[in-house]
Amino acid sequence: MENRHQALGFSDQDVLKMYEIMLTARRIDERLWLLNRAGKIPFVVSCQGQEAAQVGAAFALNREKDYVAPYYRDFGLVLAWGMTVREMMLNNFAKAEDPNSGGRQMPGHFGYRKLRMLTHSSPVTTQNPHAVGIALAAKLRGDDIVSFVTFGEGSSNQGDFHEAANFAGVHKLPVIFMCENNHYAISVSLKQQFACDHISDRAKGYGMFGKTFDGNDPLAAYEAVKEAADRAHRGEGPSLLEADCYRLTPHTSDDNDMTYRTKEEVATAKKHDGVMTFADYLRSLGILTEEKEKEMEERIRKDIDESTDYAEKAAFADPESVFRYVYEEKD
Amino acid sequence: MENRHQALGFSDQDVLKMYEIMLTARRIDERLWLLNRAGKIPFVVSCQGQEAAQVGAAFALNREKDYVAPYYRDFGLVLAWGMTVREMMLNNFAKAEDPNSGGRQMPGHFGYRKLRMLTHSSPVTTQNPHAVGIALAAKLRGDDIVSFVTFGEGSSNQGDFHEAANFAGVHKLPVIFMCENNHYAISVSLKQQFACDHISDRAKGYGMFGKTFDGNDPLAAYEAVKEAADRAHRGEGPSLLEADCYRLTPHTSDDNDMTYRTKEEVATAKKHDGVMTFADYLRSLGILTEEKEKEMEERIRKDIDESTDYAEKAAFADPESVFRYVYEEKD
Amino acid sequence: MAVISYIEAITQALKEEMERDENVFIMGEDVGKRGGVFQATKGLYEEFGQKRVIDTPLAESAIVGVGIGAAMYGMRPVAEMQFADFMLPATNQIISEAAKTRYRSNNDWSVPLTIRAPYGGGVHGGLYHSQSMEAIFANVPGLKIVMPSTPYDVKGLLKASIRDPDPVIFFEHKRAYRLIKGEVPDEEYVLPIGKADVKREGEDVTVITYGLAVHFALQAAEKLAAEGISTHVLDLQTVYPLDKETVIEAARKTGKVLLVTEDTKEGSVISEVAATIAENCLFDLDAPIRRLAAPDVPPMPYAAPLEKTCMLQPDQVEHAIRELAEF
Amino acid sequence: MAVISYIEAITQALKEEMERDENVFIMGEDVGKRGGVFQATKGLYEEFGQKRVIDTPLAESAIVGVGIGAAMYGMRPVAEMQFADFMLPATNQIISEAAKTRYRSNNDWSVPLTIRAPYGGGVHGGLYHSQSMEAIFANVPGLKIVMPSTPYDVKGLLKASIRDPDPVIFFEHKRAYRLIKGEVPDEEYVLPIGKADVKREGEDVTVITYGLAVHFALQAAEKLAAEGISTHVLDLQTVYPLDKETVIEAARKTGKVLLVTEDTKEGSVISEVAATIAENCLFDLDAPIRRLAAPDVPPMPYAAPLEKTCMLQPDQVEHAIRELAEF
Ligand SMILES: Cc1ncc(C[n+]2csc(CCOP(=O)(O)OP(=O)(O)O)c2C)c(N)n1
Ligand SMILES: Cc1ncc(C[n+]2csc(CCOP(=O)(O)OP(=O)(O)O)c2C)c(N)n1
Ligand SMILES: [Mg+2]
Ligand SMILES: [Mg+2]
Repeated sequence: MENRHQALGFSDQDVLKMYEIMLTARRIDERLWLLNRAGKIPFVVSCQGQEAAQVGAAFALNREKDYVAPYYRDFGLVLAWGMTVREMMLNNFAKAEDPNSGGRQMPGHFGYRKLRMLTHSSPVTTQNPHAVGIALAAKLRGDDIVSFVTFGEGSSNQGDFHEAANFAGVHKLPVIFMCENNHYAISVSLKQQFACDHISDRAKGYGMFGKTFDGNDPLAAYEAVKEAADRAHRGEGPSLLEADCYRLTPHTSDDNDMTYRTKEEVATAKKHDGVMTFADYLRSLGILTEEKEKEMEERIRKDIDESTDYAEKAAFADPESVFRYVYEEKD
Repeated sequence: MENRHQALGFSDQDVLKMYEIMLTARRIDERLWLLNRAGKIPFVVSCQGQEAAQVGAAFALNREKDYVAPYYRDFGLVLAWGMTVREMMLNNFAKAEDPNSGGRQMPGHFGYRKLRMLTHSSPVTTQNPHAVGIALAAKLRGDDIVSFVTFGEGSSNQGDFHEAANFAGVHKLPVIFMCENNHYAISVSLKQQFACDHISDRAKGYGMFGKTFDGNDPLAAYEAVKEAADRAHRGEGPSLLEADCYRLTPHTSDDNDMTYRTKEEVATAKKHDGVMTFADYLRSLGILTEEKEKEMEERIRKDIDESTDYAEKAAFADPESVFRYVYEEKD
Repeated sequence: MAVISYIEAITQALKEEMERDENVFIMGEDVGKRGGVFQATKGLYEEFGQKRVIDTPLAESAIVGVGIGAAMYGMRPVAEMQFADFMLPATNQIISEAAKTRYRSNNDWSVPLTIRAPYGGGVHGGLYHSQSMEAIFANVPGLKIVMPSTPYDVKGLLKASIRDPDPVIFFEHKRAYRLIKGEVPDEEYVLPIGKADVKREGEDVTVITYGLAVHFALQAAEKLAAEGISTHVLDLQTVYPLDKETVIEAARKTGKVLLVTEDTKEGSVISEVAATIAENCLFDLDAPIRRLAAPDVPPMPYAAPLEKTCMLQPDQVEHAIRELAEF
Repeated sequence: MAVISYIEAITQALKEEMERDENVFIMGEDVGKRGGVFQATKGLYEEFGQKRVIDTPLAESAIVGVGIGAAMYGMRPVAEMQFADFMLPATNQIISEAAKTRYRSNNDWSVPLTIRAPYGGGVHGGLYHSQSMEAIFANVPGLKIVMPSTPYDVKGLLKASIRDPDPVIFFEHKRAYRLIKGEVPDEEYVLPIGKADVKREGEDVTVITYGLAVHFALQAAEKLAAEGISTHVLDLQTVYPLDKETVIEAARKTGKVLLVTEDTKEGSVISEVAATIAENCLFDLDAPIRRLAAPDVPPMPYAAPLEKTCMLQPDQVEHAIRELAEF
């Protein structure tokens, strides 16, 4: 295969790191399903099939300065953004130390102020106007940052998407809307969700830049998000990007996807799985050697093992704590 | 001038009728301002500058079968659709006999079941999903009708527009969305409302047909709506049309538009006023003779005079009637 | 009489109404092939096809708004909100449109729309899959809000809602879906909207509540009967507009009133019940009106021990009845 | 002390807070050049420029949602809803997002956002420019709802709202805008959110109300004083969460309580006030709690005689106090 990352300014080290984060997201996800089947955690929501887009995107942003509003599948994004495996596990076990919500919210509802990561809720799409508000505030203050927000293609049909995109367009705000189109909104297939060819076709209606890219390719994600970020920094306003992915798992651990799609369809999609194809790419260039791969897998497994252990043993929040933080408390 | 209406299948009689409705709308509107200045009615909302698009559109639809969901400026549309001048005046005087709401709603909040005209409320854009629901129901029943809905360009930035358009696109429903872009949402100018070139640019994002036309030209409106209606009847789904107009009056009688736009701007727009330019067209072709024009003006004035008189003298609804029709009442 | 679950009662009601009236159709997220995320519409897509069981885009305001339009055309849409929490994007369509259409058109247009929505906690649903949403809508003339407690009531009231000429919000307790079972007649029946139902006659203490808490009250009453405390249990069934007469009568009967809701306390529908009693039969009371509700914090955290602190517990009801009896 | 109108108090509060803190900015429909459709933001665009007085697209959910994001960044946005009736498209952002952000993030993020909204009837606004919207939000932990009655309170409480670290809905009575005038100190002051205020001391009857009705109560009290009836008037000011202590104290003081709201009766915020009293000081009452409110029909028709039937009238308040006094 041709080396594509060099032209993008990435060293071999960089892309290995990129891959490692994708793989970590995948391995965490796989572990969560095991823990769920073993009755240790009641609920899983997955990232599988979307890691490439998430991690590629993160690498195109300034992870020391920019703001992110991730959605519940963004394991790859939040890991790249600085959340630790231990924190991910604390989140999934809903323990007091979970930095996202201390066990108050369901898993995958990310939020971490230290990392400039907005707090996410369950009603979909509400994060879009928030990300626009971040960009507006930054512009008012004169801060040169980008506000990055993700959401599913189903969610792009909510009014809040439209209103947020339009607002960002009018004020030419440095926002990047990245739709992770995984072909399903729970059981609802693309044809029943929208009639346009691409979600990015909507960009024109907001006077913004739009682009659809291969969501299985982290380098394509990087390129698209980089272009959007550069535009944002140049004052050229928001972008609407669409990562074409596929949801490899059921919607959540409560779902049975075989009621609405076939094994064959999923099997076909798996052939394009970004974690696998990116590994192939790295192998073919001799960057991911067998040894390195083994090392990496081991490092990840160890981290997940220890983190799981830690999270499982960690304490739940004190039941009396439910009365706290409805409003600000002056200690 | 070239005869443009013949090619569209219109007789001279037809276009005279078209003009008469436009003129009636205009003359009613002018009368309302006088009544308001005289302290006889507390509130006016105007159609001035949008009559051409409204009446041209109505002529492209089946006024015996199709459904309309008009908005508050649609004097031309509702008159073409069968509302009488007397009913318009009863509406503006808010009298018991007003078929729209019996004086319960503000003027311009149209609705008349006999005419298949949906009831309109004040929160903008809510009529869009209703029109889609009409089309969905008709499709389920196998009725070959078109559902026609109008709204301002400001309103096209509400979530309900997006959700309704998307729903119509997915189900390929016979809905025509006609945005009457009059360049202002109260005081907010186009630049502060959206960043796209045309509201019809949004059509692509819903997989539907889109077109912007000269809203001062009733024949252009006719053509666009006819094309959309034909598509709808052929099962080709919804359309998003945009009438490029200009709001010639302040937003309402409560507004002072000189706080946010100039006399010069309004004066320039008046040069393209559809009522005037269409009259010129008809005159230049010898269709609107001086005599006919005089006759027409007189007929209209008489109707408005009598209707005003009638409406002014008509009774308000019984105060006790406010308790009625919260829910269905058996007999 | 067959014994069925709360959710089976929903499915049966939908099926029977769809068979009875071809104007009835279902729309919502995942209601088709998936049969709904809770399986309330299970089998209906197969029986009635995709024209009458419509999977919609993820857009609640459109689901309700399109439903309103279809209802205006003469259909009888049943719109499913996947979780009651997710009705909020549709608030404007519900309050500004559905509720006011008849009134504003002076009886010209009407909206016979049913909005089904699973509500309630205790299912590890966290902040956005556990809420009670009724209070938000229970001050909007033009709406009716039905919240049944048993499979029998569910079936009869859902059928009534679908046949109702005006918009009805039909809240289903999601924890009751599989937990609560009960007898349902084989023959067709419909129950009246707007009526509270005495679920148990008693002399010492009156409990007024609705939804899952009715069962908590009945269990407590059973237990307390052994101690010689006789409990009267009134199930509101329709929480808006309230069946004031029956409420007043139930309060008068014992003079000691316990009001129970799973919702947070301040501004809940039991506040209205309390106000109605305080206004109409204050001097018949032998004890202050007592309200039992969730704490005034956003309901409810996900982690099990936190959820438990926020979710109404059966022993709280028992305890409160006993206290009132001893007052 | 200068005498200013209710709406001038709003403009002054906004101006002073914008001068004091550069993080404060205004966003809404027509707030810029137009100065707001009621002129509440008059002159601010000219003084602070278009960066701090932002005309937004016609999209309430975005106005609130973008405001939330800006607040999270550390700004102090003041979002104007053109009419309270038009808040409904933003309900999801208000209830799911603004109200729950601090709680769901375990105190990590917060939303210091002020939402201003003109409410109330009697202005020939018809069904959608007259409503009282507080009850819809007055059961949502995480929100504070302020509804002041006088220019003094408006100014002090709006400044407090802008400085508050959590979201505040600030309802302004649109009929009070130019009707109500009052003294306001020259020096800067801020009033506490969450406190009810005794507007008149009295011994015979307690009136608890808020907004424009406070003035109706005060006028009635003045008149009735001549008849020897002494009226205690409590202005809630913050209708959620309620200042329970002060409410209970005021009820106890006279033992006869009249609750007044302009909102429709069933499910209004005075229902919660009644419930609180019935729960806490039932035996201190010498008369049933009396509620005076608008009829339970969609408020309120446009035609003058119809509007009048629905709008709370001062003489109704007077009449109700007299009846209670004579009870
Ligand atoms: C407003 C709202 N309605 C319904 C739901 C229930 N729900 C959760 S996820 C989901 C599907 C989301 O689809 P999409 O946006 O494509 O994201 P994906 O899960 O496919 O990544 C639905 C309907 C919700 N969370 N919020
Ligand atoms: C949801 C909502 N928000 C605000 C308003 C107040 N309002 C009435 S008309 C209007 C401007 C509408 O602009 P546009 O849609 O362009 O229609 P136009 O009046 O220009 O014809 C506004 C903001 C409203 N009616 N509804
Ligand atoms: Mg998806
Ligand atoms: Mg306009």
